[in-house]
Amino acid sequence: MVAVARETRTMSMKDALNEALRIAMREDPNVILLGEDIAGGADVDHLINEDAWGGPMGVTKNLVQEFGRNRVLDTPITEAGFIGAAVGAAATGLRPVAELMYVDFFGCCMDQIFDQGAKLRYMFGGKAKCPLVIRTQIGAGVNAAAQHSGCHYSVFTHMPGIKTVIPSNPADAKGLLLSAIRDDDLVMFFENKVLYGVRGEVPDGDEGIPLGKGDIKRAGDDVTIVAISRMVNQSLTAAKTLSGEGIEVEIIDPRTLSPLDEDMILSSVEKTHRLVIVDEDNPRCSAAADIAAMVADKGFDLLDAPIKMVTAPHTPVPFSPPLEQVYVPSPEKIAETVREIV
Amino acid sequence: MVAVARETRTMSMKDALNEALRIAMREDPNVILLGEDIAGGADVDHLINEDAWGGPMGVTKNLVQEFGRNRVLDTPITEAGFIGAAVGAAATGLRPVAELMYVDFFGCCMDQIFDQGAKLRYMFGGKAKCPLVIRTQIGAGVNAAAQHSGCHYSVFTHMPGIKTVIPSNPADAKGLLLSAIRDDDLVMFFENKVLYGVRGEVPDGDEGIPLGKGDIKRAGDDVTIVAISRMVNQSLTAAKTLSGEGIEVEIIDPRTLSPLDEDMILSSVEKTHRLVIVDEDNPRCSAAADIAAMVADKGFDLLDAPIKMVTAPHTPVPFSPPLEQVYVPSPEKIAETVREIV
Amino acid sequence: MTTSLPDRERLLDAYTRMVEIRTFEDAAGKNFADGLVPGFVHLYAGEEAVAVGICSHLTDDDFITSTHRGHGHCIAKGVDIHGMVAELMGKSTGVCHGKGGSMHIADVDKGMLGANGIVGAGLPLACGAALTAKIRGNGAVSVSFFGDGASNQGTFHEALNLAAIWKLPVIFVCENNGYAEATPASYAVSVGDIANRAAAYDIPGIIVDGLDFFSVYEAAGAAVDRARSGQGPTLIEAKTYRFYGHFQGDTITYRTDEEVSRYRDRDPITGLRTFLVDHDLATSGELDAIDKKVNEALARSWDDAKAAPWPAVEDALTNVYVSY
Amino acid sequence: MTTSLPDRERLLDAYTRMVEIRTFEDAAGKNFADGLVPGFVHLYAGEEAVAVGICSHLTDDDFITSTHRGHGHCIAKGVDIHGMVAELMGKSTGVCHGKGGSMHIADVDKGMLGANGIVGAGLPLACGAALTAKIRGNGAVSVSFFGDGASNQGTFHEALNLAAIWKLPVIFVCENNGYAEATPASYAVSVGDIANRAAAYDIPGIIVDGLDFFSVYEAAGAAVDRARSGQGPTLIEAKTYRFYGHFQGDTITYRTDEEVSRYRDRDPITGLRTFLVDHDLATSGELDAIDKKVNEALARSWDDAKAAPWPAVEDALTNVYVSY
Ligand SMILES: Cc1ncc(C[n+]2csc(CCOP(=O)(O)OP(=O)(O)O)c2C)c(N)n1
Ligand SMILES: Cc1ncc(C[n+]2csc(CCOP(=O)(O)OP(=O)(O)O)c2C)c(N)n1
Ligand SMILES: [Mg+2]
Ligand SMILES: [Mg+2]
Repeated sequence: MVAVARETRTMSMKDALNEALRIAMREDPNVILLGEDIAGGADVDHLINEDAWGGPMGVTKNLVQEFGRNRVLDTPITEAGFIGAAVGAAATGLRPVAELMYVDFFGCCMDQIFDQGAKLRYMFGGKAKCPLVIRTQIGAGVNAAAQHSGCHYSVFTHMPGIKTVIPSNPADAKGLLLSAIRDDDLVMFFENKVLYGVRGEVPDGDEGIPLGKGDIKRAGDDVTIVAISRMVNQSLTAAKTLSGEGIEVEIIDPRTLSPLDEDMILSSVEKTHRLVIVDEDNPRCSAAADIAAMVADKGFDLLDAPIKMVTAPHTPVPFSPPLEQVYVPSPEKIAETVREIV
Repeated sequence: MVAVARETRTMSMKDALNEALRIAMREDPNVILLGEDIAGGADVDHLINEDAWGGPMGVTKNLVQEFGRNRVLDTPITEAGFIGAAVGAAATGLRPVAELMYVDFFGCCMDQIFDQGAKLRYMFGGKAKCPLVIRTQIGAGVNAAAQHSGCHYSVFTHMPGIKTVIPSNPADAKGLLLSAIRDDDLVMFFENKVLYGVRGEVPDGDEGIPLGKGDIKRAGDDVTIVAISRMVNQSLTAAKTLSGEGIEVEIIDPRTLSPLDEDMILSSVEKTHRLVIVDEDNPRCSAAADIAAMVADKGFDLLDAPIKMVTAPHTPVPFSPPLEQVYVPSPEKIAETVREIV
Repeated sequence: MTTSLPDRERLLDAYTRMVEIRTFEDAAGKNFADGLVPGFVHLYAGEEAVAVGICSHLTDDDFITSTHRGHGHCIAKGVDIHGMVAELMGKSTGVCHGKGGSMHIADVDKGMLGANGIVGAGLPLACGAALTAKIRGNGAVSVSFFGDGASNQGTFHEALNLAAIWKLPVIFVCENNGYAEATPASYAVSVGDIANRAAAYDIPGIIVDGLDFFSVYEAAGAAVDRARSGQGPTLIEAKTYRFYGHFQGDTITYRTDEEVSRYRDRDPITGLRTFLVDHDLATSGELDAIDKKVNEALARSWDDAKAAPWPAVEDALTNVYVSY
Repeated sequence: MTTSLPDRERLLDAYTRMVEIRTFEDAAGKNFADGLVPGFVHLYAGEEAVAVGICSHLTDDDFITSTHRGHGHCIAKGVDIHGMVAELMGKSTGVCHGKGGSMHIADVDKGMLGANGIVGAGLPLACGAALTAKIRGNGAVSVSFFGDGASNQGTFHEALNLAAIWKLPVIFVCENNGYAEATPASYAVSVGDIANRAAAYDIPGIIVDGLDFFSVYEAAGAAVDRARSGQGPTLIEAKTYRFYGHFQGDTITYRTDEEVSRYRDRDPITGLRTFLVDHDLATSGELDAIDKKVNEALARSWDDAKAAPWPAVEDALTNVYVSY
């Protein structure tokens, strides 16, 4: 790949996502948005061409102003209904981007996602496609309690026919969302609510980041850390402490879980011979376990130590601040775990 | 544990499950059944005290005759509605056994399962319980195609607050279902449709098999196979071939995935130093990966070879017989995989 | 509102389609019993007037969603019957190359978005197809077929509300055949006429005689016109009956013989045939010739499908994604 | 059917509860702004007459299910307010030991099956509680509170149909406050009066003035009687209004000031107060004394909660299962 210098601007992940949506909607009239209150104020006299909310987290802010209410569609609280409609629209030629406000609501619409959208191409013998992106919010950290703080990307990564994207910073969020929208398959796009406000350098322009390619967020020779979403930041913090102790970790951000950049992970383990996976999701049948299992098979001979996972516990997300604090993998726990295997 | 000789009878898994339901309903009036056509013929004049179907697979056959339509409740096609009602009934004192006809339909009611039933005890600070069993059908093998052949127990094993049970033979099915119904937590009970007709010796009486205890289905010193549900049978077949080649595998049937009998698996690997996991579910974030990851951490030093997984491919279940045939892990593929690591 | 009587050609076409469905289903049932058709089969025989009465108003640009009992909808919408037979058998020549089977027959080019193994799943999908039509302003409509049992699913409610508030060009066609598996609608559906549920969404709800082609045809015409002209969705309840059991193998203890023969006496194909002959639109001989032609073509399809190759085992791994 | 006017004691009790709710909510809003309450808070102020008008007919043996906007339901159903305040703050003394928070306050012993973070999830749960009552034949009823937005969820449809065919002793109370987040009901709900959706299940659908305690109380009495006597479910639509935004922090651009003040002028607490005074059931002074007492008790609760310990970090791992 040729590195091309591109102009960048500093912005939050929320704004980077908003920019990606705007670019995608400008380049293709088939791109539409739908979800609950993604504009807000539908049918309110003084808000005909203006949004009331622009999404509960503001990711879709101001888009109704440019693209109008025919392309930025507020929906009733009807997850199965509007996600199903998005699948039907995708199968008939549009490229919808639906917002599932929190991933925790997947239980209200999972059939339309995994049984309809994700399977139709296969069931129909390749004669259909479902170019649909479902953006959704994940993660603990704001005391949103047990029904608004889950991750659960493992559930979608498990399902054939779905691609899963988990950006960890504004630049990746923009590039990956652009690729997701241009992709012809069903993509679940997981936005960590704690990262919305985190700012970073974001390239101008409309270049996408390919799905299936990880990114080395920090190079190091001693231990490989595969970190997902917000856990990249937690791991970067841990890396500083560890570096002070003479331990240099390499931090891999897979960026997409399905497909997974197995080569990048295995190459790193080939160098470090040690692997820690950091995942905020619940541990059982998780993405962490998935990556561990992959390396325990394909990279077994490269390993000099047990594969360690730092994850949330096997519990729902507690509300109380000190409990939520111990629920989320901390830099301290990550550092401690790395120390165990060096 | 003291081994007590018990009388047994030969029966199919279907009949063993039916017997467990009957015993549980006799011993506790709070046990009720609900689901689609679990009796069948509700409101039909000539079927007031008789069932039309007794369940699509006949598991609940004849129960309405003994317990009446107040305890064997046919439901409309309303998975979220009746599973949710079962959660509400469980939280208020009943011990419902709900039938979700195929696990593939979980997308229609997952919120009520994982977000309500599974979380309420935790969210309410321990002041409630949800003694609910959801029986459901899994597995390929009868050309039921992409929406009636999945496994997906990994999705439920992932979720805190749920226990997952996956019996592989009639005796286990009976004993585990009895324990599941007597258990105070939400239990997902996965019945492999291909095993319904398989017969075996089933102990008389009402003894349960504890949840969380695996079972060694075949002893052997060379390789540990952890096999789930129908894969136990496939592995037993493979074991015969392998034994002829001088390879003695130990086959562990975990019987429940959450909780998982880690000790039994680790003890076996301590002896064999080799592990193969056989799982009919899709591979990503699967139970196979979960078990592999557990051993790659806690049993790393015991291992002499990569951990291998034999699973379905990352595809929906194809309809056509020759395609479905290659979809399901075969004894040949299991044997081949075992050979790779000895 | 009345729609004018279809012309002779369209009527003969409708008759042909209905005979095709019946012939297809009778053979599917027989061949299933003979072990030639793997998996499940849910037969549409008896309900032909509904699919054909509705689809007579549609073109390839219009979309339909269907159900587990989908063969009739597929044929009415113009999916290749030859390929359907092969699909039932799981052969590589099937419309889905054998990967879908009876419950997943589809042909998006023909506007057929799939039979569906999930009860109630088609209604939101049809809203989506209608949304595409609305956004493109191309005048296309979509139709969702579903059963009395499906009318109790949450997706029914969500889809009808969504279609109503967005004035989507969609027609919801409830095929009330009195039963969902072994459960009578009188037990599971809390309201006498499912059409009355339309009031909950402030849209028209129409009851038609699903055994009478003309009754369906007329109501469908009005609903399609309404949809095409931007006036929004309609719910049509077609009172119908399935001549066979829920699936092949069903012992059907929940219906009486009297009930079955009462409906069989009102066979929709016989009804249309009588009308055509009585109104001098066709002679018995002409109609017999159609029957014969359909029969022969289908017999050939079965023969071809039997002789056709299975899919290659590598095909199990393809078509999961467009790119991965 | 009319229910006789509640006696003085019950009316004063209702008044007290309504004041408790309002005082709780005003303080919750303020303390949220001050950073004392983590997470989300959705205030019930303005809707007090609904929760209290309904729950006045219930005992601890009856169950309710609630919503994200659940404080009012909890208080009306008798959940310990002191413990609720601590729960909002996430303290160990909270009714859920700090593990649930505002959106998950529950007390099964009080018949309170939980606030709920999932819109529409409570309706099936209430059917389940009603099923327990029906099977035990103990005469208990259950009530599900939900919003106008929730009335578009599939669970609404499934639960009402299920309750209707099983004649469950359940009352579905739709709190139509005109908005779901920033989306007006006039846009998202396809029918003018949500009560009319009852016809789709052949059950009574009643509209009440949700700002008037007596309007709610009377309809609830009839519905509860109906349920207790085995006649099945009722849908009550209470037209109400939330005085605050959707959640604390909402900029509320979607409502006009005129609209807000129109409703604030009809404050349900003022309404009940005026009635009590006008009918010589209480003096202003007596009511002021109640207000003061409630205020002081709540102020103490906040002080206590501030001083209370956090849960021990080990508690994060308990209460997932009864046994594991
Ligand atoms: C979500 C879901 N629940 C249950 C089933 C099992 N099932 C298949 S067909 C059927 C009955 C459908 O009844 P109806 O909608 O009236 O259609 P009909 O079969 O009468 O055409 C049921 C319960 C399913 N396929 N999907
Ligand atoms: C299944 C689900 N979808 C969306 C949300 C986000 N959400 C929380 S409250 C709310 C609005 C609810 O409106 P309504 O039912 O009218 O109740 P109100 O807030 O007006 O009391 C929404 C969309 C949710 N919590 N759960
Ligand atoms: Mg039916
Ligand atoms: Mg509202």
